[in-house]
Amino acid sequence: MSLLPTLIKACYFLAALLFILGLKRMSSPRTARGGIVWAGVGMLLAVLATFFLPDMHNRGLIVAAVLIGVSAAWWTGRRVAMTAMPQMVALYNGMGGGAAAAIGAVELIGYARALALVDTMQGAPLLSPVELSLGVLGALIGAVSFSGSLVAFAKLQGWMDKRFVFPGQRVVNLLLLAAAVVVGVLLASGHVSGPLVALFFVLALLFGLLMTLPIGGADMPVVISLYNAFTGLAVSFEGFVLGNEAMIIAGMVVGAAGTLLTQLMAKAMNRSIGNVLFGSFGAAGGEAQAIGGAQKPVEASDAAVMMAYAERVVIVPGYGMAVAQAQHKVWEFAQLLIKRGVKVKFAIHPVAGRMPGHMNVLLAEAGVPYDLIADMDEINPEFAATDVALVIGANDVVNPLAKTDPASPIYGMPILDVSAAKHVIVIKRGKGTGFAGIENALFYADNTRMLYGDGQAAAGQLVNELKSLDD
Amino acid sequence: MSLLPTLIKACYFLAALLFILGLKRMSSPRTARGGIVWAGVGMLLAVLATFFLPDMHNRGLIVAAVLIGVSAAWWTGRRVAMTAMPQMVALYNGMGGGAAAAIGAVELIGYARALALVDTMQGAPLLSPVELSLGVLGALIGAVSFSGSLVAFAKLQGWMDKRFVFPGQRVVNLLLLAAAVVVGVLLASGHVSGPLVALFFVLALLFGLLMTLPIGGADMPVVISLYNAFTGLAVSFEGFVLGNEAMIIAGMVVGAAGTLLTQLMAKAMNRSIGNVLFGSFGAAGGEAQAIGGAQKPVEASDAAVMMAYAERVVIVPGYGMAVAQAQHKVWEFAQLLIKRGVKVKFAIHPVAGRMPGHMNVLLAEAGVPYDLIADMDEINPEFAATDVALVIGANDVVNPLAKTDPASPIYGMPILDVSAAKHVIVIKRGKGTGFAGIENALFYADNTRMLYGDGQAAAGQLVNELKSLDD
Amino acid sequence: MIDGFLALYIFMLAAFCGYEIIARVPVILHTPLMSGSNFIHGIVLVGAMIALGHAQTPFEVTVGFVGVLLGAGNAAGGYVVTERMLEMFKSSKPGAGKGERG
Amino acid sequence: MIDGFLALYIFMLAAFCGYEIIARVPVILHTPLMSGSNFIHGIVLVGAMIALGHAQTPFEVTVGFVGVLLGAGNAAGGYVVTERMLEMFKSSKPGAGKGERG
Ligand SMILES: NC(=O)c1ccc[n+]([C@@H]2O[C@H](COP(=O)([O-])OP(=O)(O)OC[C@H]3O[C@@H](n4cnc5c(N)ncnc54)[C@H](OP(=O)(O)O)[C@@H]3O)[C@@H](O)[C@H]2O)c1
Ligand SMILES: NC(=O)c1ccc[n+]([C@@H]2O[C@H](COP(=O)([O-])OP(=O)(O)OC[C@H]3O[C@@H](n4cnc5c(N)ncnc54)[C@H](OP(=O)(O)O)[C@@H]3O)[C@@H](O)[C@H]2O)c1
Repeated sequence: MSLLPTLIKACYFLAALLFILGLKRMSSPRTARGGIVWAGVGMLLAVLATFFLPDMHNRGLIVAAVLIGVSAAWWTGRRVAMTAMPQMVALYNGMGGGAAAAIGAVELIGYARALALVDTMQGAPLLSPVELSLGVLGALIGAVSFSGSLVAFAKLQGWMDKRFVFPGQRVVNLLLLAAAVVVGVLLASGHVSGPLVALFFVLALLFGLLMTLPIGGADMPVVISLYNAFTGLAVSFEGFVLGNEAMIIAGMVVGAAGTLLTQLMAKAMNRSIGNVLFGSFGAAGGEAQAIGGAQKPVEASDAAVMMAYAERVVIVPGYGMAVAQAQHKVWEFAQLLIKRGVKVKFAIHPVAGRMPGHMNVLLAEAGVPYDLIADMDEINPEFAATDVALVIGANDVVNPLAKTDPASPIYGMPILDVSAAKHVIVIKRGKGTGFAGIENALFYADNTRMLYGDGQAAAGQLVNELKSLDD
Repeated sequence: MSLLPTLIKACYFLAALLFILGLKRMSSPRTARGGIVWAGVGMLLAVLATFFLPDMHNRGLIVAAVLIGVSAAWWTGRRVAMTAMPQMVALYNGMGGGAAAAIGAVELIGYARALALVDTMQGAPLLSPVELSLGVLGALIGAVSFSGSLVAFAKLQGWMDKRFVFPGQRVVNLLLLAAAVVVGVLLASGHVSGPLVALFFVLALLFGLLMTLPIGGADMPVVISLYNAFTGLAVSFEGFVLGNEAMIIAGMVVGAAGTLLTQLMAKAMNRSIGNVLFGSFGAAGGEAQAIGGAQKPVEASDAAVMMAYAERVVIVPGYGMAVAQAQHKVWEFAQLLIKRGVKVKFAIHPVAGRMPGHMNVLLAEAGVPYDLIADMDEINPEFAATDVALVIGANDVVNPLAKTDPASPIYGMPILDVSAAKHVIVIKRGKGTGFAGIENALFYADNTRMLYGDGQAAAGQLVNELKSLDD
Repeated sequence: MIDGFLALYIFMLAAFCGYEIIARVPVILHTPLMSGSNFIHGIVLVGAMIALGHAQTPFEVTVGFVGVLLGAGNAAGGYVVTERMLEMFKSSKPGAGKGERG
Repeated sequence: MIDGFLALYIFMLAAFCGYEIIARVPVILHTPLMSGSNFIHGIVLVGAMIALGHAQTPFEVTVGFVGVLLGAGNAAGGYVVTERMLEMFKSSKPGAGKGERG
């Protein structure tokens, strides 16, 4: 082996190593930042090495495309709001799937061209049967991930609000998939021609589109995570076709990681992945349990006093905090309490908000140190010793019906046990229901008081009341 | 690819997969038993497949050697006492290292023969430089693991009681290693000849021997775990030479796992691996802290009554329980207590006994269900609510000096907090010290009573006293 | 070209690595982790570069160009977004984690 | 023959797998785990069989024979001992773990 190819191979190896080490570091908040930097260095190495591969043409075009792609993504990525993260992830993921599909397309077109050339001449075709099959499979998965992710992006961005449903939809989708698979098998068995390749991609893209359209907007994070795993697999398979181990490994690692993440997410919502993809959530469900009593409102001033003189306060944020962008005000309020000697903790349910870890990212943005944040298993035993639980914009994740009402769509989902606290204060705008669209028995409990209002406004009132207490 | 080679390769792949899945299952007591069976199936597949490899000679000899080796090991493995497990592991591990070294030897001798044949003829030698180097490295590591493990076996078996020390030992060992490495580099650079190969193995074996001789018997588990990792690496490297992926993967997995286990063990003893290998434990150390007061003995009858009427009893076993083979009597006693309504738990320190998990294996042998067994982090906060802590044959792992006396050799080792219990009863034969050879302040504490006697005898007395209470 | 069985071994091992590593990540980091793993499959950029580098007809070049564009977007966007999120995670104990970071 | 870089990839991935899997094992299982991993490197038996199968001179055959003998001892002994130990671990809740075992 001469020097340059060895160096290039070493770069790829180092990249794969750095990816794995980086992912490992991402598993603790203390080392996570370093982890992404390590992985970034790996990516840089791999990309630089690729420029120096022998036999590369179109170098100018490559540089141009890289520069355009990187700067556009960098620019949007830097300025997008934290709340828009889910759709950005969907967008970038779709791009990755599209790139994998493009690689597959180039390989297939090249194969068709080579086939036409050799024609009657004997001689092995460019790709082995295994390579051809994996290439086709990767292209299929990549294309589905591409169009599916773009739909997810559009939905989360608010460009496509409604669920798109029509009778017989599932049958149509199934037929589309079957057609794509049949064409794929034809291609993989060596019958590669321009029109067939085109048909293949049209079918795959259409399937991704139609499969994602009927899924409700709030289920999108699960779907995005699934497509993330898809793209990983597609990249891995195309890496095999190109003989590039770094791609094989990185792609497969993401494929496995994404699959696991998707499962964890679905499990935390107490649903199956199949139910997310094909079920119509909340549409069915038996008679809801009737809830007696009335909601008891409270003034911001009284609520502030209750917490100012409490010993322990636990703050439970939910999707409403994200909508109201209230995290900064909430942290300001918490800091005032802490200054008064109150022990404050934040309690986060695994599926609070609209993507896993959603609340953690928002609180981190506001500057809440992560050691003040407790997860469900940690905090649930502590509610009994808590004076005030302040629920802000959360609903389903604190709904006791999940424990008591087998007919409810969230039955069986573990919840934050706020009702065990001495007092509960709930901030929300009115009598709106949460994601699952059901009533919440907590709001009618004896020890619960409702503080109606927009999350940010209410938190601001609490801050002001607390400040006036100090004057 | 024709059918047979593909089938053989598939068997190897399946074996590697089953090894990894098996190891994964071994990480929980509920699935562990299944895990070893899975790994066993993998091994069977791999061995059977190897018989059908093309170009294999000496098949009769192979079958004979396999049958002899398997039946001898099976026979000894089935009848050896549970207490002898550490040395058996050492023995089998040494055999693996020896086998890896033998593979290396055959390859090297074959290489020398081929070299003599080609001589002036050009033509590539049998092995590439990378293969040759890794083959030599594997042989070195394997040979060291072989002789080292045999010494460890002999020590634990009691055949070699004394530490073998002489002045300048470290220098001699270092010179031996250096010589082995130099010869190894010569071999790896292609200067392979019969005498040099012989010299290489003599040096390597001698180094393993001399390096292990000065290490104290009780440090052996750490050393065995280290040699276990060594053998894994040796197997992995020889697997590369033979082009066998199952060996590469299985060996490397064990290499990494063994390294981690060794570190965990050393950490639990609050020592470094270097200190275990080269330090003379307990030899140094400053002035020991003087302990005031006297040990207060107790009668078995009084001790039995105390525990019979207690609400919570925690039993802390140590090396003495293993020596006395008292686990059966102890469990009998615990069962009698449980029948009387006493809440009984067993508390296990990570390095109680002479190998990690030693006590767990013994208690499991006696039939103690693993959910009655708590580890250190779990049980330490509970001692304050414990009426009686019954220490049986443990010493260092309950020595409060580890917390208070910076001069003590075990300073900094986390301990079981038994002195927080209302009463402490300690069963031991007399005033003997533990592994670290130091006094124990616990035995002089106000709430401690000493029940002198052999562990098994004392536990038997307690059982009898308890039974007579019921009559 | 990589031998099929070798690829199978690499697939298997990589899948185990990914699974085991992610299985330990606390929920608090799931969002950045999703975008972090999203970044890592941005390595597809390398593949797209190779594809474009070997493209011959204008059509192949066009498809390859789009592939590189998309791949670059995946890699760069994934990185920026992940880094921005992780940057925000802080401990209240100043200096905590210095040891583990070293 | 396996290409050096491919081997490097497999070494690295296998090492990560081993490390990650073991990092989760509770102390209670450390002794059986030590002997279990001891069993797994018993795969050296396969290598010794190949070496003996290709040995040509009587000396090589002898060394190969010893290798197979030792390797077989490692594999069989490691298995028996580990299985005996693990067999003893029982829960007080009858039927516990049935689910996970299935
Ligand atoms: N995290 C994930 O990965 C994920 C993914 C998909 C789905 N989900 C689902 O999403 C749900 C999350 O539960 P959650 O408790 O966080 O949220 P939720 O159940 O959706 O409830 C949000 C609550 O916030 C209130 N709200 C809305 N805007 C507000 C504002 N501007 N100010 C104050 N309050 C406002 C709403 O009541 P008003 O209208 O009365 O104000 C609503 O009751 C779960 O059912 C989960 O399964 C989660
Ligand atoms: N677990 C591991 O992996 C490992 C490995 C290497 C070293 N070590 C070290 O080993 C030590 C383990 O601590 P440990 O508390 O379990 O044991 P220990 O400190 O070695 O103490 C054992 C005690 O048992 C008593 N004893 C001996 N034979 C007895 C018998 N037949 N009946 C009743 N008592 C008997 C002895 O006192 P009498 O003579 O008065 O009876 C002695 O005090 C630690 O220092 C640890 O670092 C552990």
